Amino acid sequence: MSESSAARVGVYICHCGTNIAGKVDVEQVAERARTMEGVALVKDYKFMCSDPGQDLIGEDIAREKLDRVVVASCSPLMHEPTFRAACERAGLNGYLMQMANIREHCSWVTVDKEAATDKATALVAGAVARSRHLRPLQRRRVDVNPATLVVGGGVTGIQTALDIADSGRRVYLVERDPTIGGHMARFDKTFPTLDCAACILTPKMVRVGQHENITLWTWSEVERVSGYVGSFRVTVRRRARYVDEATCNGCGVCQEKCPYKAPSEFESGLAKRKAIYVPFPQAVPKVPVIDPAACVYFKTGKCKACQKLCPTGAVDFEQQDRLVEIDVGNIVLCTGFSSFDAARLGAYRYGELAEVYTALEFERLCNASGPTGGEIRLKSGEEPRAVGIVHCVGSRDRRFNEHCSRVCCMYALKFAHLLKEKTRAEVYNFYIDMRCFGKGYEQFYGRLLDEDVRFVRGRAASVTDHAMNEGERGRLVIRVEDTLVGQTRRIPVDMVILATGLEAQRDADEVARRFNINVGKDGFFIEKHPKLAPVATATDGVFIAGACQGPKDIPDSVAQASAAAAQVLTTLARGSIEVEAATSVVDAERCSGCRLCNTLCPYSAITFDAERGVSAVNDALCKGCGTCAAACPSGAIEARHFNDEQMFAEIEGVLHDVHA
Amino acid sequence: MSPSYTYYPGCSVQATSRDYSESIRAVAGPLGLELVELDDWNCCGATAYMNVNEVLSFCLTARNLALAAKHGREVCTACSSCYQNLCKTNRYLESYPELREKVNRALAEAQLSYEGGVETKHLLEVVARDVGLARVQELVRRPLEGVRVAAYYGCQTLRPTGGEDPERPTMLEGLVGALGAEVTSFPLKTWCCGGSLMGTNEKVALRLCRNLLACAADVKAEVICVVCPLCQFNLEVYQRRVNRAYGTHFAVPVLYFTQLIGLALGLRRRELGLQRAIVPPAGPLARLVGVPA
Amino acid sequence: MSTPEREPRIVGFLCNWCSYTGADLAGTARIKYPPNVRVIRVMCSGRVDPTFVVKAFAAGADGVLVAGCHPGDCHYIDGNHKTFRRVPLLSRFLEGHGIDPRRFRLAWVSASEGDRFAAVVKELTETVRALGPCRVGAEGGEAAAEVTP
Amino acid sequence: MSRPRIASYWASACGGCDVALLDVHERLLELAERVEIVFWPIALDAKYADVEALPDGAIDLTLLNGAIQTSHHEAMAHLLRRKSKTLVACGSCAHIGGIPGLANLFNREQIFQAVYRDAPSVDSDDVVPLTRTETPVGALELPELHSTVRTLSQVVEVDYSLPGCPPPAERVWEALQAALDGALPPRGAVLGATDQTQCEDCPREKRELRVSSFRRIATEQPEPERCLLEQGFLCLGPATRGGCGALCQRSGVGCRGCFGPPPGVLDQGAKALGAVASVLECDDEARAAELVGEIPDPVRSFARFSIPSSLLRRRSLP
Repeated sequence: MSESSAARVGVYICHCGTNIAGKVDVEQVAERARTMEGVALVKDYKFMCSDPGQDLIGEDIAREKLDRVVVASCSPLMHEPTFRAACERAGLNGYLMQMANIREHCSWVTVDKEAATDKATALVAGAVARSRHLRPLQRRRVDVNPATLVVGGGVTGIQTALDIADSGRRVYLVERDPTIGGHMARFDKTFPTLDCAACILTPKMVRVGQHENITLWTWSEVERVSGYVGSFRVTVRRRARYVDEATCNGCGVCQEKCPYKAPSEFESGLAKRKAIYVPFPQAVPKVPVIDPAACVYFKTGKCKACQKLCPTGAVDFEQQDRLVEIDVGNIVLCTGFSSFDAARLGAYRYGELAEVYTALEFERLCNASGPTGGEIRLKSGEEPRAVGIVHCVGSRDRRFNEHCSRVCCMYALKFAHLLKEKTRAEVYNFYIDMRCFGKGYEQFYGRLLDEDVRFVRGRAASVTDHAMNEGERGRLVIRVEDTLVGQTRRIPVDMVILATGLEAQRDADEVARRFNINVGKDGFFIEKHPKLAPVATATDGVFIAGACQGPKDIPDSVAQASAAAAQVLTTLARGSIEVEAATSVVDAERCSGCRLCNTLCPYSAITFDAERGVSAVNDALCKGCGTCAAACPSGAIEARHFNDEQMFAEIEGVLHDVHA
Repeated sequence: MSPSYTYYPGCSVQATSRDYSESIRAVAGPLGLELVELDDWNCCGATAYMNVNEVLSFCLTARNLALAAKHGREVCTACSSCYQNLCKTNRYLESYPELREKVNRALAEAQLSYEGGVETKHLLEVVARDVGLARVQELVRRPLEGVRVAAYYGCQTLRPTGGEDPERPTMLEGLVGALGAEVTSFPLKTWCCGGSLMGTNEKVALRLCRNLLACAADVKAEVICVVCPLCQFNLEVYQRRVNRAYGTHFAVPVLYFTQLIGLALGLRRRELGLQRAIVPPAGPLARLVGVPA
Repeated sequence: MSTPEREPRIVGFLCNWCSYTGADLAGTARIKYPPNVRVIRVMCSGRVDPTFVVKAFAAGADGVLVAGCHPGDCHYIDGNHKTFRRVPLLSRFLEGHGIDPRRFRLAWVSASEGDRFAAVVKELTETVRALGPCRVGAEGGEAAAEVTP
Repeated sequence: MSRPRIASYWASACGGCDVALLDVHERLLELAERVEIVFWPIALDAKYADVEALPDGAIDLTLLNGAIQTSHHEAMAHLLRRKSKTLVACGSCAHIGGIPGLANLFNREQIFQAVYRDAPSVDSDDVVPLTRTETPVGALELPELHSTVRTLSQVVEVDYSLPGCPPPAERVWEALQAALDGALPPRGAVLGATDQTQCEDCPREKRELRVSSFRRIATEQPEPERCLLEQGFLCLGPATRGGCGALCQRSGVGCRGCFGPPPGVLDQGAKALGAVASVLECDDEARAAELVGEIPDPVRSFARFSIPSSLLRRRSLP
């Protein structure tokens, strides 16, 4: 075809020091490349990616009138952007540059020098042949809807929402619980500074509630997401609260008068709440919700006490779920974690032995606003004489989660400190390793050592109420191999706190599917790049922050929250973003409307125009996978930058030596 | 049709624990189990030999497995040591080709070879899983009502495990329950009885047995139900010595689960080798056993 | 096992996100494997039109490898599902054309499976070498020698 | 001035193409008046020698149908090429190989074996055709059967092709008209066909193209209005050039692909296969293999007419 016959290809072969040249005979590859069709010039150079290397390309494009460039060096995943930029600086469209990966795929993996040289030649031949059929492409920009959806109202979601809202942009914050605050709202103190969680969190919660740019929807969940970066359409299910948020003034009479109780989720079941309830006093919004499972009216059709006594007539038993549609440009997932179910780990007898607590339960137990008013007491009402804190419960354990939950060591220390502060109890920590990596964490550990908390190095084997001597009678016994002393010990205590680990949310898979992002083996969301793109995801415009990406403490979660907010704001600042240029396109002339492609597109980017009887690709939705082009039986769909011509040319290219 | 297994008795069951052997034979029929004894089997070396010379010990068990392989049936044993050695040998020969090769060189001397793949089960698993608790319940003619039973697994049945949670197994409780008995909690159910330590370091072994007996007494168990000849031997035969050493007065009968099954199925005490018991049963159990007053 | 007069040539279609990256990893980890596979990058294994595979054989390949993300991990949600729907039919199509299906291999290689990629290449290369050169168009019988252009 | 000369000849063919020409019915008389038919074995008597006698380029238009399977076909192709100003590959066989092209799944030996030895109706003891046989009355010669069937354009340069098995009579007539009126498109064009696929002309309604299992026309009745492929009946329509007006689909049979691939498609079989497999209703690898197992013979199902013109051209035999 025309542009291929016209093509003047410049081939650049990189030595990459000795990385390539050490195994591949670069000169010989160059020699052979000179004989390839369309090749105008061939050069080899020490480091193509260096500035002089890039300039070399630039100069030749100008001087030698090159209209195609082939760079044989490392993986395109490494330097494609570099060399595209180099070409564009010289006025050659970046998509007219083709790389041949003769390092990762050749010099580094091949033993024999000659074989490596031949393989490199073949790869270059493929690249040259392909390059002659390349066509210039323009990266397109799409406008970004200034509104942002933040999913999850824990500390991460709160921080994200505030950062974005403070910049004057609209934020929709969707939380599935009746209030925002998440896990942090349930904590007592925070390590290592020991400032009280509520004191630092509630002001932020209040700001969210009052912020002019934040639309807060609690007791709500995202049901559907369609669209693409810049313009997502999101359907939110606003579950029936049976209380009208607009009219309720949060006086609380309803929950005072409600005669029925159920275990309080917020208090980890250590206390009860009413059937109509606000999870905790500082909840935002301070609008109660009725739990139909506990409400007698929903069971028997009688009572309605709350409705009768509500001064503003906000209680509405007829309320139904509502589906609300919103348009946003970006989405940030801050869906957090769920804590390990200690009952799964039989040896510690959680749920059987009354004095075995999970971390979250203990948080409430020593919280001034908790069920005991912050007094650490056994169920008997007595003060514990000794307390054992068992680390790594459900973490660093092949049977459950291999990962380290990163926060347990530190909150265990916090617990130990609080116990020392509030009781006269002897406190034992049973640990595998102490991991105090954060700022000021190691110092906090040191401080606890001085508060003579006992540290026993060894994973606790079991907790039992079986006494083997008088000293153990009526108490809990923790069996452990003390690896420092080198013997097994039985340590009698009165209370056991299980440092339960952090797990991915139970419905993480489902959520990931809904937002079209990926989930790792450990169940947490996968970031775009573990180091260089920690809050982005495989789907443009969808970001993740906080513990939904992996166990994190508050400082890290908040840092990620701001990072995600910044990412969103950069797109908003420009108002538009670049999207994939190598998309598929339907040639209406050749499309016969067989509609075979319609069901294939994973992004529903292909629609059928019944009028003209042809299918068409929505550029903005298309991610350029090319599946449709592979399937199109009439050859009417072209996968730009990977079209049939280019593919066939490359196939023949890499097999250049067949008829040689 | 009755499920059929290649039955590997092991030495202890044959010798020191004839009552176990007898009760197994007695209940197999009624349970609809066909236990075909492995022809020309040899001692597995038990726990002791494994610690003296692993490779040779693997050879011993591998020989039994090689013989069993010919019959293509699952292998079933009632002795926890044997069970552990069978499982361990299978696991190791699978995981370490060089070991497999070594062992096979030895087997070749006897025109045998073993490449793995023979399923091995403890009789407890066979009864509780393959026969099934429901079926057992149907067969019960004389429920062990009112008998407080401590279900004791010992250590070797559970590691390696036949799918049971080694930290809180439930199979035996389930079975004993199905027989109509009252299952006590038994916190030490997975603790070691000392095993062959009794021969080498009696002091320690006695302490371990004391723990178990004390625990049984604590939970007011009228009988300890065991699944291993050695456990039974240590706990019952040495009970008097424990009492002497610690000034205790334990008198807990220690019966095999097969004996309890037999009782529940209505078999007579001699059929179940109960006449050999050293610590005589008392209370409701005595009535069931029908001890001559 | 026939001794080939030349090294087998294999064309490998690798998806950009998993398999190509996996192959890169094999490189960074300096895992050595046979040089016979010549890699062609596609964005998704779903882009691999059966025509490409047929074309590769027609153009003289002795074997063809298609590698993509493990089902469930596709960067494009389920592009690779189209791949595993096409491949079994294509193998039979090739077999019908006298091309031994062992010459055509679909493999799932994730971005973290450099070692796996190397293993797959090694295995396929050995298989294809054992099968000898793929002589597309050979008429067999007395005419076995002549190959139609 | 003298009337334009036309010829029609058949190579490896069934005769259907010639019949298609006859099917223009009484218009044939009109044709006979306008042109001089110099060579048309099926209709009038003429000898090869007569053709050889003609000066090169003496024939204005030759419709050659049938695939090239013997030395004789090849010789005639060259002869007619030489004698004709315009040579048209007429019908699927000349165009893309057609049904005779299925012979490419075997070689000469296998075909002889099947036809002259294994066929139950054969009683000649082990006699296969020889190119030369000595007899008392002299030597008998037979053309040599090639192991590989070729399309006309693989043997000589072809000016146009007129696809179809056979080409619909109307299309043939239109082509003749165009030729006589000097209204033929540029060389290399495909006559009597569109640049779209069958679906363009297919009246059947398409809702959502997903195939959950394959059904066979022999055992099941398709819904009259709905896309056949959607119903699980194999139809090559989506991968086949239009022009016949979707005749088969209209009569309730899946398109078999006789019009060949649409422009830009290199391999009709591979393309059709890829398309159909892509829309299988199944997200389980093992299940996918099962599902495609329901297609008894992928090669004959997807490349029935196009093997000689396909990328692989034939079954390779050791």
